[in-house]
Amino acid sequence: MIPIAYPLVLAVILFCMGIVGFLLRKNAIVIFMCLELMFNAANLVFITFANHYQVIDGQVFVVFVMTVAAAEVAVGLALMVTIFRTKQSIDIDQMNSLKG
Amino acid sequence: MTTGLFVFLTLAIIAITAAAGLILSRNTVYSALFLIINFLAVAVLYLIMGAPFIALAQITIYAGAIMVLFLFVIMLLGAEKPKEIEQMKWQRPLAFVLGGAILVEGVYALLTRVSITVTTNPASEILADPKTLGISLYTKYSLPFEIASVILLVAAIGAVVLTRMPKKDKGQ
Amino acid sequence: METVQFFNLVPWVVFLPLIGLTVNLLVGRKLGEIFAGSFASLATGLAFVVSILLAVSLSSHPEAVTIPLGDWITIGTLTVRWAFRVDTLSVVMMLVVSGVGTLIHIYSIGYMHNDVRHNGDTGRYARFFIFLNLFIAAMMILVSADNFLMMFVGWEGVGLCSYLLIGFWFEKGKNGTGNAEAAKKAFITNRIGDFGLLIAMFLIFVNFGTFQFDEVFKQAGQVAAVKPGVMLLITLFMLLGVTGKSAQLPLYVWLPDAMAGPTPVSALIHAATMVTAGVYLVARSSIFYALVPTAQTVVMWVGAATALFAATIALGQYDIKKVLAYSTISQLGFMVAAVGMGATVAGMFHLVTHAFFKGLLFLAAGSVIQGVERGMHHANHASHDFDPQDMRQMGGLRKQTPLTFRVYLIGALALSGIAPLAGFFSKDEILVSAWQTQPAIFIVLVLAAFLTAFYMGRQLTMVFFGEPRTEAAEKASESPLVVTLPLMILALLSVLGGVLNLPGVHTLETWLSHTLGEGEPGHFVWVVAGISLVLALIGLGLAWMIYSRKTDKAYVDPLKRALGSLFTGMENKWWVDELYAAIILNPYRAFAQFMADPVDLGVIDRIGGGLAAGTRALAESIRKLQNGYIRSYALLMLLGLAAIMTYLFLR
Amino acid sequence: MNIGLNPLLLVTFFPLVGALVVLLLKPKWKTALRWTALVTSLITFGLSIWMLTRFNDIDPEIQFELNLPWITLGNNQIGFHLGIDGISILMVLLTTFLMPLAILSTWKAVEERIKGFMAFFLLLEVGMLGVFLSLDMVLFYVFWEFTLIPMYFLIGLWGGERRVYAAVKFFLYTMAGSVLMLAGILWIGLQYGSFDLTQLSGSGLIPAAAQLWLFGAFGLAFAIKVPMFPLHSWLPDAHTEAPTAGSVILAGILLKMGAYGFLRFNLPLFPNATVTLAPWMAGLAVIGILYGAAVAYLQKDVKRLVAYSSISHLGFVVLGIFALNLQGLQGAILQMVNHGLSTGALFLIVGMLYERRHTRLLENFGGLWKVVPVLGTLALITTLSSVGLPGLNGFVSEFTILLGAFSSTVIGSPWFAGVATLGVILAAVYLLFMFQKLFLGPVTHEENKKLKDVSAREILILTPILIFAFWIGIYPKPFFMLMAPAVEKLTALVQSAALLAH
Amino acid sequence: MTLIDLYSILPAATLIVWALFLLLANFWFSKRQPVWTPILAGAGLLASLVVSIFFTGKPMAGFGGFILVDGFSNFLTPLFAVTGIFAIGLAYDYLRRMGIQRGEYYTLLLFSISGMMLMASAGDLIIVFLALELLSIPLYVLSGFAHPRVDSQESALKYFLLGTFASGFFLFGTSLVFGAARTTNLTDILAIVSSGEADTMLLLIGSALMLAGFGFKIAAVPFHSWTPDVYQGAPSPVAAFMSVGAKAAGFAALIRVFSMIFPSLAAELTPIFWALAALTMVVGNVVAIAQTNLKRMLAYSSIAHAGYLLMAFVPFGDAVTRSNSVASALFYLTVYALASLGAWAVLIGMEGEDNQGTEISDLAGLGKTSPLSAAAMTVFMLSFTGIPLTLGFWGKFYLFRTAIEGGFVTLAVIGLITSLASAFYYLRVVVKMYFQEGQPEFHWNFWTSSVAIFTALALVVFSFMPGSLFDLALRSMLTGS
Repeated sequence: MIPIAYPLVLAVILFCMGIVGFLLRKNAIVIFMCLELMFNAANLVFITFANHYQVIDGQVFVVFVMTVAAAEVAVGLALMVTIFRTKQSIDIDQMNSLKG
Repeated sequence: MTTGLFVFLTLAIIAITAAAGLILSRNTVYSALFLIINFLAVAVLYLIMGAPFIALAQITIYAGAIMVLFLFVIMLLGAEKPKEIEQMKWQRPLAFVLGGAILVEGVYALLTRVSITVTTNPASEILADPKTLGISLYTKYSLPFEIASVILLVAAIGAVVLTRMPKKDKGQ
Repeated sequence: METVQFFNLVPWVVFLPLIGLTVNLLVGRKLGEIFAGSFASLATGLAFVVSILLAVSLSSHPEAVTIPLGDWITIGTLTVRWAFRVDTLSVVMMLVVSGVGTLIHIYSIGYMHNDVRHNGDTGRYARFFIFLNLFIAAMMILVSADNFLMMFVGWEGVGLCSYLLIGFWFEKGKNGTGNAEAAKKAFITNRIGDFGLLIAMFLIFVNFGTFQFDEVFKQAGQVAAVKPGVMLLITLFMLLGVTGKSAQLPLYVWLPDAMAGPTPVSALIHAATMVTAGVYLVARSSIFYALVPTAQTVVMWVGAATALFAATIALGQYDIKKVLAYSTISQLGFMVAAVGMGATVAGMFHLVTHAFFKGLLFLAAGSVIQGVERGMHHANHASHDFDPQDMRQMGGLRKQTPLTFRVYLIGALALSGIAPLAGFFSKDEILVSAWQTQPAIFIVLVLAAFLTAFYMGRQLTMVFFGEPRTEAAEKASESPLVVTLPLMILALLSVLGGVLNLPGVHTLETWLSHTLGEGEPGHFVWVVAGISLVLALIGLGLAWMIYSRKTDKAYVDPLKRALGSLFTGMENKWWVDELYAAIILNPYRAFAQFMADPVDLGVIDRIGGGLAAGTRALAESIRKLQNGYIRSYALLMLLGLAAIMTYLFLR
Repeated sequence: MNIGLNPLLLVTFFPLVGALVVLLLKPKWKTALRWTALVTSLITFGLSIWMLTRFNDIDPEIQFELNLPWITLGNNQIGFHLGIDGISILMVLLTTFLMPLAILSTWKAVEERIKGFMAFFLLLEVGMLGVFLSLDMVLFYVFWEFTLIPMYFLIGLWGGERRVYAAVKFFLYTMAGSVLMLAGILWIGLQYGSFDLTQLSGSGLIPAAAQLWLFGAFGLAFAIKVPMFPLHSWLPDAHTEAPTAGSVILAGILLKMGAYGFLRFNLPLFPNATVTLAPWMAGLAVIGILYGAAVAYLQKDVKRLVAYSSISHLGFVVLGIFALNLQGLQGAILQMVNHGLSTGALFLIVGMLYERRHTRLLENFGGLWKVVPVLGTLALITTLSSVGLPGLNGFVSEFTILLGAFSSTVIGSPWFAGVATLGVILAAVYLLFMFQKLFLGPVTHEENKKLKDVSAREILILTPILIFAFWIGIYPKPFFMLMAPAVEKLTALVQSAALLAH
Repeated sequence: MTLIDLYSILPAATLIVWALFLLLANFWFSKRQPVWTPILAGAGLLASLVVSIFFTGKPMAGFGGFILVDGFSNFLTPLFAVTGIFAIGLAYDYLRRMGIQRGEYYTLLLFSISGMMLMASAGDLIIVFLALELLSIPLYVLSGFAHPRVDSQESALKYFLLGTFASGFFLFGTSLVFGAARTTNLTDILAIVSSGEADTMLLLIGSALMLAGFGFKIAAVPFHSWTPDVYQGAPSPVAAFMSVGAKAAGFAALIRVFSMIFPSLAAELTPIFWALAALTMVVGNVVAIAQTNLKRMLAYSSIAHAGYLLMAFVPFGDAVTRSNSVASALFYLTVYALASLGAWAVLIGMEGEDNQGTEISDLAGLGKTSPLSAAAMTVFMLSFTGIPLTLGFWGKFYLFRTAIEGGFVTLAVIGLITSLASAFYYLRVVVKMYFQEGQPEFHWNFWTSSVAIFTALALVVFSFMPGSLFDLALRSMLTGS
């Protein structure tokens, strides 16, 4: 069996990679994927602690997270499609007309 | 090094490499594929930690359905590759510094606070059984379940609203 | 009390002029000139009658009487009453003020009739009498006060009247604002003096707990013993007030300019009465001064220096009134020197006689000026910038204005100290005191007396002797009776004034001793009398010799050749005005400007604006963070998170 | 207690009734609007006189007290607590007295949006009266801040060229002061469980250390309002740009709120701090006196000149207050009244000139006494009253203030008063300068030759003020008597509390 | 599911059911009488309001502690319902004028509000998370509702990406808290945390992450940067709704969650909240000064007010101040909601096609052309500033009182000084409306104007008697505190 700290550390690494990816990339879809990575990292923590405490709640939480993630993907991708229609691009750096 | 640890490390390396690939890949489709790999690796970890149902859900819903949706949209939009030229000179270094800071702090906290000697439990019958999960979803978690369903509905409506083409007579 | 006492009438010395001014204020313009003038004169005349009644009452009951009218200010320990003090000193002042005042009122009836026509605004006739009555009232408040604060009210009140009357023709004078400027100068200079008086009063209140004359003077010895420094301060600050009001060095500068007022004003306010208030104040406070020898020294030196200094300037003046003005300053210097030496009675004596002859001189000068003005009107080619007050444009007027000449001569002789006219006796008393106690002062004063005789001789010669130097002078004419009658009365008083305190008789001395305490009566010292008389005669004669032969039209003063640059200094009043402008006026103006613009608008006003601008700049720079890039925003969020976590770790 | 007949309630809120009536009238009924406002303010004045007749002037305590529970917040009761004593009654009378005159002065000057003007004006009166009558700190603060709004609009809508700048500046400066006061109020309320002034005044509850910063918090608000040097820079702009009636009220009453605040709050609540800081406050006051006088001189705009003169005059008030003796305090209160009268009248006169010539620059005038003799005379008297000539109101108060300050043990040095006395000279310098530039000398401008002299209405406006100017100058005793018991109580309170702490 | 369970979610459930019904009804009405959709939506909210007032009065816990009905939620639920009603009032005319009149708008709005209601009574982190998403997802969509319009799209994208980013933080934080406390139930967390069994470090990091998530929702600096852009780009009624509803909900959750964690970690968390509050007040108010667009100004103003609200929560760690802390936050929130909705109402009246008329300078002359709107706007600005005789004063009064009561005098002073700075830009609006000439085009609409006038009246009238509102807020006690 592995020390529970390990998956947690992995989760933190993935989380941080998600964050850094969000900050580095300009492609909206890739950014969105980075967000999924962050969610995934959280899920890993839930599962790890569910295992550690031997309670089901952690797993249930993950189920809901996945559901929500799916919902967000639906909305997010729809948004990107409509944006692509207008701007012919999903480069988020081009979406900076509102500022100040 | 126990087998479990070896497996874990292998999976961890796969997951991290895949994540790195996701971030670094110039091609959006590759990014999506890297993410799927990452999801799969994590799914195996779930399995190890006694959450087979979640692992399966991860594979089917996440790696399967959601990522297919992603790929679908990527294809729809023509797998565009925006030029990744950084206009903001502070963005990258700061992103690494801050991301690194959080990483270091998080790892440090976990390693000092969560004892290394505490290990994961072997898959227990109760937790591993999808039935338990199902029952708790429908009893204790009935309200969140309902809310989640509403969220999905809302997302569906939202997607429709967002993608529906504007009416032709809008200008009048 | 066996005889009838009139003390209760004392408020009327104030109220009568007030009634007079109220009537004129309300209906003066409708009444017509004669009635307005007469009514004002009547008001003052009645005040004079009241003063006489008071004097009569005092003669049988010489102790001071206080007639309270009401409370004025009552705060805690501060109690100030509206009250009138009738004592021999105040009644002397009342008599002078209302007596000379009445005569000048009468004179003004005629004088102002011409003046308002000459200046082209007959509407101001009544206004003149309003101001004049107001002045009498204020002066009466000053002299009849029973405490310092009340006196201060009158003190400032007469200052106001002076301001109003100097600026009576406020649209005339140099550049059209000359008169207004002169008025302002008078008021502000006086205020500087008042500042001193105020501080003196504060010190008095702090140390004596009251403003009441009786109580203050009762405690004076005691306080002087305990706090000699305080007493010195009180007396010196008071002196500042005196120098302002009585036109002493260094604050005399307003008085010559004050000649911008109509001539009766110069006579009444700026020669006979108001300017003597300072002398009165020192006389009133003689107990203080007696206790502080240092202050006494300062006072008498101020007086003596002023006497000599002003006399030198008088030598170089061409304006008939300016000569008299500097002469007034000089004579006031005599009085101040006298009271400074402790010769209070001598000072008061000179004050009274001076009121007679200087009033007379001014009024006569007014008569001369109007005579010349009339001549100017009759002249064929009267130039526009003709100045009817310029002695260089006169000459030989003794023929055109014989009556005026005669009274002027009397006045001038009295002023010069020719026996047995009033001036001789009063000035002699001062000189005697100086002779006996302060030789240095004596020399200065004698010198001043000599110069007095000289410039009066100069003036007489320039105005009345020789041949007319202009057409206007040639065609000048005598004034009407209403103008000359007061002149004659004053001339009579100038002749007989000496009787008041004849050597050996000491009427005034005895009279005042009830208020000022018993002093050593002044002796008649033949040597002094001789010196002063001789010097006066020499002065007059010298002046006549130098000036009588001067007849050319382009007048250059003969002394100029003799004295050279010294005379230029006299002519230019030793540039004192310019000096003050350079060291006080202009610096203050520059300071005010500096405060207004660089400091107030530039610094203080910008504090608020600067804060606003700073905030705005901060806003703009923070706003730059809001660059519209999603990733930047995310970075900012991460920054926040990292900061929080780092804090948690480092804590 | 019969609330309905409480004079304070009637006086304070009667103008509100008028304001409501004004709001109901149509904007085009100009005459009706004017008369409604005038009559309202006159009735308010009448009510305040009626209150005065019932006022017991030998009682140092609060009278006609009205204490209704208003708001409960935790352990804090915020009461609708009104009351009047010898200090505030003069302020109330000054307010109700000046209001009708100010309204009357707008007869010709305000032609546009009369409805709004009158409504704001009457609301302003409610606010000001509330400030003077409140005995609850929160209620006070509410009224205090509320007065900003109508004044802000009065300046901003009916003001001169730079009205917007002036209005905003006025608002922000005043608010800058009062925010810290709010902190102070809240702190006191929390610490001592009460916002009630009558409970806190002189209670000695507040420790000396806390008093210092509380004094600062309250003092800043009041010092800006007064305004004390160097916090005055809102005043010249606000005064200059405000419409005539606004300037009158601003100078006449609003500034008094600051000085009143010192009297009502800083002295009784923080006596130790007051005593400690008195020399500093006096020092600032003296600087203000001289500074205001220096800056006023050479101003080109009459209103600015008068505005700076206010700084100087109010410096006397502050000096008197912090002399902390009877003479100083009573003089200060009387000086508040006098400044209201004199400066109010000066602004009215400037307004009259402005109505005739539409300029306020000194260089455009000159020699007017000849053209408009009656106005000239009235202006002269007003100027002299401002100069502080004995026999007129200004002298009495300035003299007593200086006397008080001179002998004040709290200030500790006669130098303050001595230097302040120089202000007497400087006042003559700038005011006579002003009078000369306006009224003396020759008439240099063609337009000035045919100016009309004062109308009956204008005489009606100025006469009451001048009557009071003479009255106070000649017989100030009734005014001193009115305030004496309250001031004596206040002085005793401050001194005993300060002694207790030593 | 027991009856109590049902009662506990009745207002939210009513809304969800009504929204589903409306979704169907809309197919019917959208073509024929589109006006009925908003009216029905309003009716639904009204029903929910009635329900929230009458049926859930007593404190209770539903669904095994998932839902907490207490004074806190009883205060907020009606507030959300009312906000919704106003939001609908603002929307109808606007959508019609902009040509984006679609019935889904109202459905989504109702869903979002139901999410807010659930948020206010959430008793478990999972409910918090789900409610957060339920309220957010409709808002993402609504931001992009005018979607061919580029700024609307940009707004939606920014809101969506950053919102999800924040959700990620929140979720990770939740997982760590779960790891520390073994449960996600708030009441249990409280018990475990106070017993000291939980790992403090994990808990703290988890809290920090959750705070970042909430910080985003309430627009606290430095998690605020989306606000101005999104408010500007989104359709104005949506922005209005977000500025009130989303913020309130965010606060509700923040208070709920931190009321459990905070007391035992007060020493660690108080300085963080202190700094956040101060920073938010300063940045919000300062940057607002530089704004020329009214929408952006209101956005920054909303950021600034988030700072004030945070200030109320800073002294929560002090047991004595706790009840005031929550009450003053709620009170302030209500006041802010009224003024904000009103201000947006006036702005919506001003707005023309393509964001025309939303510059502050466009307001010039409104005082003359539309005196009532201008007067109402003045009230809102004064209330934002905190000038007496508007409810805004009492809001600040209570707020600063709480801060001072908790001993945070410096923070209160910062708040006071920044509110002085705020006067600067709020006054500018008044200046434009009254003191400058112009001919602004004001689109008068009964519903929009009613919102403005009603809120303005409420702000003024209640300022005379804030006592009852204080009481109401004070009674809004949280379960467990």
